[in-house]
Amino acid sequence: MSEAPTIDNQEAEQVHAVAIRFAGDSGDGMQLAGARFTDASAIFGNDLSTLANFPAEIRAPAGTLPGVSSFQVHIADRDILTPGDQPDVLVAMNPAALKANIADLAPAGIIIVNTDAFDERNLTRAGYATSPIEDGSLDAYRVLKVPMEDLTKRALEGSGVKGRDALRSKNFFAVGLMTWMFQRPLEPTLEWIASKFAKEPDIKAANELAFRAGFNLGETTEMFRHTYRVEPARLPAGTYTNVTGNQALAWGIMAAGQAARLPVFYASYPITPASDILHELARHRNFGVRTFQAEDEIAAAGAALGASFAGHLGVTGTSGPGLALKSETISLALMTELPLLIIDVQRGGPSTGLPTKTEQADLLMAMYGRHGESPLPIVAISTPADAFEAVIEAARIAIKYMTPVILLSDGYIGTSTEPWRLPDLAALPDISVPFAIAPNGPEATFLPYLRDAKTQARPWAVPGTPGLEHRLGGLEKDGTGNVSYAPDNHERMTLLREGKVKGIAADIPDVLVDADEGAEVLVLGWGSSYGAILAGVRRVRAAGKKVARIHLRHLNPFPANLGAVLAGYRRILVPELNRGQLVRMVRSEFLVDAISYPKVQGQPFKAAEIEAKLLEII
Amino acid sequence: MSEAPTIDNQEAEQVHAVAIRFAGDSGDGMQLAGARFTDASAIFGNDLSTLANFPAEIRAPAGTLPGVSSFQVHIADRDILTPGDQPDVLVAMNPAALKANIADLAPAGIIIVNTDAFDERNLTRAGYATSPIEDGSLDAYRVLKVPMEDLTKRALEGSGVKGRDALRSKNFFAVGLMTWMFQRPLEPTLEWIASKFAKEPDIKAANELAFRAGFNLGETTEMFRHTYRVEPARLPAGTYTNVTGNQALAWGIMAAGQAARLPVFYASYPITPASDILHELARHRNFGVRTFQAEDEIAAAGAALGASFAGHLGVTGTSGPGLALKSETISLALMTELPLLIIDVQRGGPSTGLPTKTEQADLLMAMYGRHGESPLPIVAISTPADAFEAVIEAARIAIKYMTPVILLSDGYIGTSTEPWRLPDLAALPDISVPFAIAPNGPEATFLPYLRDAKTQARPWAVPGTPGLEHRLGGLEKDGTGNVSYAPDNHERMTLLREGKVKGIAADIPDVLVDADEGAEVLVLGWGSSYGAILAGVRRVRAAGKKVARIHLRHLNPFPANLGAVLAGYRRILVPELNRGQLVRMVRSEFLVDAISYPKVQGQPFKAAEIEAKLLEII
Amino acid sequence: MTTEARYTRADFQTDQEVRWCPGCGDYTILASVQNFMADLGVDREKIVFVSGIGCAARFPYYMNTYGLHAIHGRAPAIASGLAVARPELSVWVVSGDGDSMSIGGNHLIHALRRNINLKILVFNNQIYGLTKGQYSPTSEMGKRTKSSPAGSIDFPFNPVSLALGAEATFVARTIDMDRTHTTEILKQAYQHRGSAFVEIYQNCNVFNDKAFAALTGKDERDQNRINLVHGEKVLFGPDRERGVIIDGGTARIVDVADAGIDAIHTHDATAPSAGPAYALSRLSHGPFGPTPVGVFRAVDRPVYEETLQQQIHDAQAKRGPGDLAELIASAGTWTVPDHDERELPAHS
Amino acid sequence: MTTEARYTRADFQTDQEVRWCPGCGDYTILASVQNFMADLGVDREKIVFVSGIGCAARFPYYMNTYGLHAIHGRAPAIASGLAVARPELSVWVVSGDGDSMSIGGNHLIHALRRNINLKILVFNNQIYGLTKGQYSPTSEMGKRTKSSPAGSIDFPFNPVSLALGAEATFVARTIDMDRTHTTEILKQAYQHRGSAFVEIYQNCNVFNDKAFAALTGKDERDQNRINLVHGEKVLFGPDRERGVIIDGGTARIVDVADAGIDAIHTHDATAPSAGPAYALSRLSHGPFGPTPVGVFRAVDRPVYEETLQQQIHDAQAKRGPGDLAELIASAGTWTVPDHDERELPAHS
Ligand SMILES: Cc1ncc(C[n+]2csc(CCOP(=O)(O)OP(=O)(O)O)c2C)c(N)n1
Ligand SMILES: Cc1ncc(C[n+]2csc(CCOP(=O)(O)OP(=O)(O)O)c2C)c(N)n1
Ligand code: SF4
Ligand code: SF4
Ligand SMILES: [Mg+2]
Ligand SMILES: [Mg+2]
Repeated sequence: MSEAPTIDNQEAEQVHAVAIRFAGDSGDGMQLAGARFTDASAIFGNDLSTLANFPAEIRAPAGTLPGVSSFQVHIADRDILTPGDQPDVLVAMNPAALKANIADLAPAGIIIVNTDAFDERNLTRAGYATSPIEDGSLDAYRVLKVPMEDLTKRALEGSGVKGRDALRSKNFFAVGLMTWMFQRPLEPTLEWIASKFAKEPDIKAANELAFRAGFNLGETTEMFRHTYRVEPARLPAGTYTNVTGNQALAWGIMAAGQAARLPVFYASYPITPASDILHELARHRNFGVRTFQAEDEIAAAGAALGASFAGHLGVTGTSGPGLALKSETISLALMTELPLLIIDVQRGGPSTGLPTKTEQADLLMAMYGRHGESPLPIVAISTPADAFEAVIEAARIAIKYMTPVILLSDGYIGTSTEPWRLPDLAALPDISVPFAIAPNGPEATFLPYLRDAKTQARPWAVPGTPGLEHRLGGLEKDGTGNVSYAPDNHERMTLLREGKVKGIAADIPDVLVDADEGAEVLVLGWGSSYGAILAGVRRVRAAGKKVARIHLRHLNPFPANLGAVLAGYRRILVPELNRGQLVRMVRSEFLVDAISYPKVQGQPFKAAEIEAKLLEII
Repeated sequence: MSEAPTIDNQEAEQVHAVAIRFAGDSGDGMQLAGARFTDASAIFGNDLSTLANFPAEIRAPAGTLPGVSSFQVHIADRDILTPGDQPDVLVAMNPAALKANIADLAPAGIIIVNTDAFDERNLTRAGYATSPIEDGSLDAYRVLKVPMEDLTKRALEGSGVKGRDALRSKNFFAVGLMTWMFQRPLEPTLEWIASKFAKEPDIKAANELAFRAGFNLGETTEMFRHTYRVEPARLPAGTYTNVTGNQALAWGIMAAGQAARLPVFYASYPITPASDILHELARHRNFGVRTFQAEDEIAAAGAALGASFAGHLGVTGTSGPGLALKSETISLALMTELPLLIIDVQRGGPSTGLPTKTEQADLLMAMYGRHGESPLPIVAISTPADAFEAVIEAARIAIKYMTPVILLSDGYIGTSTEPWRLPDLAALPDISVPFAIAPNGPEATFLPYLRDAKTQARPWAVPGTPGLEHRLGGLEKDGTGNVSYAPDNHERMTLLREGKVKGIAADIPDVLVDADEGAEVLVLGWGSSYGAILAGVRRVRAAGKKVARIHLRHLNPFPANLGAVLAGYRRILVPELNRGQLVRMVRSEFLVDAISYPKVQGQPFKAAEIEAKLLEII
Repeated sequence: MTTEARYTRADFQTDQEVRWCPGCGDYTILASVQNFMADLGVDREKIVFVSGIGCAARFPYYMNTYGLHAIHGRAPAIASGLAVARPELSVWVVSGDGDSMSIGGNHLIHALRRNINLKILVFNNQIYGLTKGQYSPTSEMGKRTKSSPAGSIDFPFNPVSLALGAEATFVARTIDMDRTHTTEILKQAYQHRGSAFVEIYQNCNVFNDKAFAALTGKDERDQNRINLVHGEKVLFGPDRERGVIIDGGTARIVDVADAGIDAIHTHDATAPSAGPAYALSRLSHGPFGPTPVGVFRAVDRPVYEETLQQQIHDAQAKRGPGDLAELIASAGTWTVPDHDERELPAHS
Repeated sequence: MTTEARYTRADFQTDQEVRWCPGCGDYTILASVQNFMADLGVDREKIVFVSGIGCAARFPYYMNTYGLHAIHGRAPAIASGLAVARPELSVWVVSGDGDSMSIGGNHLIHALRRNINLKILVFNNQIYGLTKGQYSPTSEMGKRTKSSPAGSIDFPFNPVSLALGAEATFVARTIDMDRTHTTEILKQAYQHRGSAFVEIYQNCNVFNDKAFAALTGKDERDQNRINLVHGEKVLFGPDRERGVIIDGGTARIVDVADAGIDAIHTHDATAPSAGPAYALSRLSHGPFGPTPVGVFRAVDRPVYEETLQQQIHDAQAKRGPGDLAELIASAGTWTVPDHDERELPAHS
C-alpha cells in the first residue's frame, strides 16, 4: 500500500506492497506476532523485509512508552529493499504503543486498536489526557476498534486456559486478524504453533483458538469486509528462508570454517546487538563449533587470537564499546600477522549511547582506531542475508593474507530479516590455505616472517608441527622474526604490512556501477543503507532522472577501480548513518569533493530521504 | 662543527656548533656523562639540544650491541633546533658502542675510544672479527685512542676506591676529557659531583679525581692539543634551565592546576616513554599533587575521570598501547562532558612495537579511535620546553569546554632536552572556570546539560554542592540530562557535541605563517618535527630558496584560517614520523593535494632530510 | 552518623521512572538503600553513587544524590578517583555480578586491596540481566542460558571468597528480600573505614527466578540461612539446632547435639586473620544449601586516601606547600644577560 | 610423563641471546624450566609458551618451543583460547607480578576459576622490572620506588590467597634459587589436570635486590622457610623445632615443644576445602618472616576444555556431526517455483 488502497469494495483488493507494524507492550509478544505473520507471508511467496524495534535495555513497567516493542514487516509482490519508510497499517495493543508509533504511520493509514487496553490506567501511563480513540484525534486515519482481550478470553472459554494466561494469546488473535485481512494462508502459523507448543498442549490449544478467532472475526464482521491481496513476488526460483543478519552471520562463520577447513572458535563477551551471534553459535556444539564466553572483550579478542595461533578460525564479535576495548589486541594480531576475524555489530554511540539502535559510526575507528601504523582490511555487510557471504569473504582475506580483518555489521542488519535464497553450500569457495609443515629457511630452519611472493603473507605454522617451533610477538621484528629495533628495518616492516593490505585490492572485485547512461550524480553507499539507497535510486529513476550507484563491500582497501569511477561523476553523494566517515576516506584518498549525507538518529535511512536528497542535487 | 673543523692549530679553534655523542654500555653511565657535559655547556651559555638513546626494554649483557646506550648533545653559539643530524664527535667506551654509532658520525669526524675495552671478548661480543681501531677501518675518521680504564684506575690510586668500583668513574674521565677539548668550565661538574655525592665521600672523591684526570690528560697530552671553542649563544636574556619534555610536561600540569585553581590528580599506569611524568609528579606531594598508580590504563583513565567529576584537574598519561585501552573511557568522558586531560607520549608501533623509539603515528587514533561519533580536541607539543605551555593550553580547553582533550607528545620530546627560559609564573593565564553553585533550571532544579550560550559547555557541578545533585551517564540524554533514545534528540546531541569542539576554532590563535615573500611551497608540520623542519627550512633559505612554514599546535579543530592559508600555496609538504596521518586530515578537510613526507624509523627527522626534500620539490 | 531525621525516603527518590521489570529484586534493594540513606542523615550532596552497566547499574538514576552511570565494569576505578580526590564524600558503587566480577573483576580486587573508602554493593543475581540472560561468573556449573544452551562449563566465583582473597577489609552478604538485614549491613558497611564489599543476593525474576530460593523460600530458608553475628556462636536451623565448626581451616556443619555447643565456632568478624572468614565462605558455593549471611570480616587497615592525605600533609610540613618557580629552577639554571637580543623564532 | 631422555637442555635453548640483567633470577628459572622440559620428554612441538610484557615475559624467546610474546597482561586470555582450541598442547604462561596481577589480574582469576589446562608461572619480584622500578601489586606497603618516592600506600596482594580466592585448583609457591624445589613444583603443576598457579619468588637484583632474603639468605632461610609437603606435618626451623597449627581457621606458628607434635597441622593439598590452604597462605604477606613454599592446594575439578570437548562429543552423538544445509533450512523455508525470472539486482 505504498500507494494507499481505497477501501470501498468487498472484494480482496490487490496491492503491490504493504508495510504492517505490530506494536505493543514488551510483554505482549509483538516480536512473535510479527515473525509469524512474516513467515506466513514468506511461505506465501512475497518478498519481504522486516525491522524489529525493541525497548532500550531496561524492561520498563507495563503500559509505558519506554516499554513499547514493535515489529514491522514489509511484504510485496516484487523485490523490496527496506522494511518500509512508513507503515500502512499499525496494530496497537495499548495506548503507549499507539502513541509511540502513530507519528510514523502513513497518511490515511489503518490503525487496529485493542480497545480493551485503552482504560484510564493505561492512558495515563502513556500520557494521554483523553482517549485518542474517542476524542477524534485519529480522524485522519482509518481506525478499527477491536476488544482483543475480551474476544480472546471468550474464544478460550472452556479451553482450560483462563484469566491472565488466556490474555497471553492475544498476540495470536492479532495475527489471525491480519492473516484474514491480508489473505495469508493459515497453515504456516498453525503448524508453527503445533510444533512449538507440542509439549504444552494447553498453550497450543489456546494460541490456536485465539489465532482462529482473530481470523474468524475478520471473516464474519462487517468492519473487516475489506481485505487486501499482495501477490507472491516473482523472486528468483529457489528455496528461501527468512533470516536476521545475526543468524546469517553465525551461519556464515560456520560456513567459512568449512570453506577454510578450519574448526571455528568464537570468543565473545555479550553485548547488544551482537549477542545473538554468540547465542546462535553456542547451539551448534555438534558442528564442532567452540564458543567461549570471555570475561570481557579484551579476553574475547585474546582467546580468539590464541585460537588462531593454534590453527583455528578465530573469530570475535562485539559492538562499538567492545571494539574500542579490543584495539590493543587487534594491534597484536596485526603485528604477529595472524588471521583474526573481528565482527562489529555497530550501534548508536558514543559511549553506551543507544545500545538498541543502529548506526554506522565505527568505520573510522575500524580504520584508524589503533596506535602506530596499523592498517587492516575492512569488509562491510549490506543486508541480513548478505552477512553470510560477507563473512566468508572476510575470513578468506584474513587467512590468505594472515591479517586481522574487521567485518562491519550494524544493529539494523543484525536484527532485521529478509528472505534469503538458500545458498548452494557445495559451491562454497575453497578458502583454505595450507599450514606450513616444513622448514623454509637455510639449514632446515623455519622463518616465520618469510613472505609469500604474491600475497606477502607469512606462513601459518601451528603448534604441534615438528620442526617449525618459533616465537611470535608484538615487538618489531626483522624478516626472520627476530626482534629488531633497527631504524631501516622498522620502516621496511611498516611498509610491508601496509603493502600487504593495499595489495588485497588486486584480489577483490572492481566496483560495479549501477549507472544510468549519462548519469552525472553518483550515490556511494556502504553497509546497511543498501536497501534504502537502492529503493531511493529506483524512485528517482522512476521520476525520470539519471543516477548512478555504487555500494561498497570492501572499505579497506578500496576496490582498485574506485578512484577512476568516482572521477567520472560531477557529484558524489555519500549517505551514511554517521557524521560523514566514508566521505572523509574518499575525499582524502581521491581528492574528490564528495558530499556527505549524514543521519544520526539511531534509525536506518528511509528510501524517501535518499530520493529527496538525490532530487535536490541532481 | 656542522662545518667540520680542521684540526691543525694548537689554539682553541672557534666553531659555531658541535654535536657530541657519548656512547657506551648501559652500565657505563653515558646518560650521566652526557647530562654533565650538557649542564656545563648550558651554564656556559650555549644554546643546546640533546637526544638520549636507551637500549630497548631489556638490559642486555654488557658489551653487546643491544646494550649500547648513548647521549648526544648539540651545542651552539646561536639558537639551534635539533640535537644534530650527525655527531661530529663520538666518544665510544667499548667496541659495541663504536659499532652501533659509527654509521651516524659525520664524515671525517672525531672518535675518542676507550682502548681498554677493545679486548678480544668485547670485540667478539660486538661482532668484530678484528679490532677496528687497529685494522684501518676507521681511517676516514680522526681516532683518538685513550686507555680510559687504566688512566682512571691510576688516577684513583690511593683514593681508597679500587678495582671494579674505580672503573665506574670512567664516565667522569670521559667528561673531563671533553670538558678540556671543548673548553667548558669545570665548576658546574665539580659542584654537581660535590652535592650529589655529599653523603658518599669516597665516590665523590673518585669521580672528582677521574674528572680532573680526564681534563688534565687533555691539557698535557700532545694528542689533544686541538681544542674547540663554542661561544655562548645570544639567547634572549633570562634565566634558563635545561629540561626534558616529560619534566616540562609534569611541571606544566602543576602549573595548569594553579592556573585553573584546581587540585591536580594524575592517574597513570607505567609505560615507556611516559612513566617519567608519573615519577616527577609523585615527588611533589607537598604541592598537593595526587598521583595514583592504577592497575592498568583503563583504571587510570577511570580514576582521572572520577577525579574530574569530583572537581579536580583529572589527568592521565600514557603511550600508544595505553591510549588504545583508554578509548572506551575517553568516550565516556566525552558523553558525560567532563574535562579530562589525556597525554599520549607516542612511541613506535603497532603493538608493543619499538617502546623506546619515537613516532607520531597515534594522531589518527587520537582523532578517530573511539566508537560512535566522538570528536574531541587534540593539542600537540613541539619541543621539550614547549610541553609546559602546551599542557596548560590543553587544560584550558578541557575545562572551558568541558571535554576530554588529547595532548600528543612523543618519545623524542619526552626524553630529549633543550634550554628553557624560566616562565614568568605570575603571568600564567587564568584558566579557571567557576563551578556551578546554584540551580539553573525552573523551580530551582539543576539541568546538568544546559549549555553556555557561547562555549556550548555544560556546567560543572561537583559533588558536595547542595541542591545540584544530578546524575551523569554514558547513555544518550536529552537537554535536561535525562536518558533519551529519541531519534531527533540523538541527532541534536551529536551535533551539539560536534559543534562544541568545532567552535573551539574561534578560541585558538590563527596559524602564523613563517613565509618568505613569494614562496610557493609550504611545509606543514606538527609535534616534535618542529626543530628539524625549522632547521631544514633555514638551510633551504640559506640556499636562496623561498619557502613557507606552518607548525600546528592545534590538530582538532584546526585553526580557523588554516584552509585559507593552505589555499595560497602551490605545493604543501607534510613531513611526519608516520605514514601520512595529518596529511589525510588536511586532504579530506581542505581537498588540497598535500604531499606526505613520511618517515617511520623510530628516529626523529634530520634537518638534512627536510632540506633535501624541500630542495627536491621547490 | 547523625541521628536527626532530616530526610525521608522521598528525599532520595528522583523524578525518573524506575524501569526494572516488575517484581525485580532491585526494587527492594532500592527501597532499603533510600530508607537507609534517609535515616543515616548524611548530607545528600555529599553522597555519590557510581555504577557500571547492567540492570543493577541503573541504580544511580533513582537516587537523588550525585551519581554517575558509567561504563561496564569500570565503576570501582572511577569511584576510586572520586574518593581519593575528595575523601570527605561518601562514595557508593552499585554493580551486578557481571559488571563487578566479569569485565570489572580487576578494578574490584584492586579497589579492595587498596582499601579505598568505597562501599561496593554487588547485586548478585547470578545472571546477565540487562543483556537478556547469559550466564555470569557466579552462575552455577551446568546452567542453561542463551549463551550456554548445553550448560555452563565455567566454575563460578564465590564472591565472598574472591573478596577475601583480594585482601578486602570488610566483606558481607545479604539478601534483597530481607530489608532489615540489608539495612543493618549497609550501616556496618558505611561505618567501616575503607572498602566495604557487600554481596546482595538479588532475584532476577525474568532470567533467573528463584535462584536464592534456598534462602528466601518459606520452606527452605529456616534450614539454610546461617546468620553470622559478631561475637556469637554460628548456629542456625529452625531451632538453632545446627552449628558450624571450623576444624583445621575447614568449616563444617554439625548437629549441635553431636558436637557440643563448645565446639561451635564463635564468629569474630574482626579476627586479624582472614582465615576463619574464608573458611565460612566455603560453606556454600551457590547458595544451594546452608549459606552464611552477615558480616564475614571487618578489620581496620589504613585507608588509601587517608594515607595519601597524610603524605601530602607530611610533605608540606617538611618542605612547605611547594613553590613552582623554585621547583623549576631546582635542576640548575644559568642566566643569559641582557644584550642586543636577536629575534628568535618562538617555539610555536 | 615419558621417561626416555630424548632431549637435553640444549634442545630447549634458542639462538636468541638471553638479555636479562646479569645476576637476574630469571636466568635460574630459565635453566630450571629448560632442564625440566628436557627431562619431561614431551614433544617439543607440542609445547607453547605464552607471555605478556615484562622482563619475565621475555621468556618465550628463550624456549625452543612454540611461543607467543603477547601484550601486557593478556597472556592468560590468549593462552585460554589456545588451550581450549587444542587441548592436546601443553600450554604454559609466563608472567611477572605486574603482568599477571596488575593489568592482567582479571584474566588470571578467570582462567583459574575456569580450570583451563594452563600452567601459569608468575615470576614475582615485587617490582616492575622492565619499566625500571615502579612498585607492583605485590610490593610491600611503604616501599620507596620511582613512582612511590614517599612510600607505597597500596596494600599488596598475597598471590597465593588471591589464587585461592579465585577458585584455583592448583596453587604453589617456589623460589628461583632453589632449582630442585622449582623442578619438583613444575612437575606437579604439569601433572595437575587444569590450571596450575605457580608463584616463583624471583630476585630482581637491579630494582629490588634481596627482596626474598628471608628465604634465600644464608642466615635467614633456615628460620623462615616452611616447606609444605603433602601428608606431612608442617614443621620448620633448623631442627624442625617449630610448626604450624591451624586453629579456628587461623594458621599460627608455635614451638613444637609447647604445642605438642599432635597439634601440628598435617598438610593435605588435596583437601576438598580450600580453607586450610588459605589459612597457610596468611602466614606471611611478603615474605618477611616464616613463609610456606610448596604445593598449597591440588584438587580435581573438571577441566574446561575437556568438558567442552565432551559437550561436542555428546552433541554429535545425539544430533550427528551437523549439516549446515539442514541447519539453515531449519527455521522454515518456502520455495519459489521456476518462472520467467526478472533480473533482480543481486545484494551486492
Ligand atoms: C564494554 C561493554 N561490554 C558489554 C556490554 C553489555 N552489557 C551490559 S550489562 C552486561 C552484563 C550485565 O550483567 P550484570 O552486571 O550481572 O547486571 P544485571 O543486569 O544482571 O543487573 C553486559 C554484558 C556493555 N554495555 N559494555
Ligand atoms: C598496555 C601496556 N601498558 C604498560 C606497559 C608497560 N609495561 C611493560 S612491562 C610492565 C610491568 C612489568 O612488571 P612485571 O610484570 O612485574 O614484570 P617484570 O619486568 O618485573 O618481570 C609495564 C608496566 C605495556 N607494555 N603495555
Ligand atoms: S532482567 Fe532481571 S535483573 Fe534486570 S530488571 Fe528484569 S528482573 Fe531485574
Ligand atoms: S630489571 Fe630486574 S627482573 Fe628485569 S632483567 Fe633486570 S634484574 Fe631481572
Ligand atoms: Mg547480574
Ligand atoms: Mg615484576
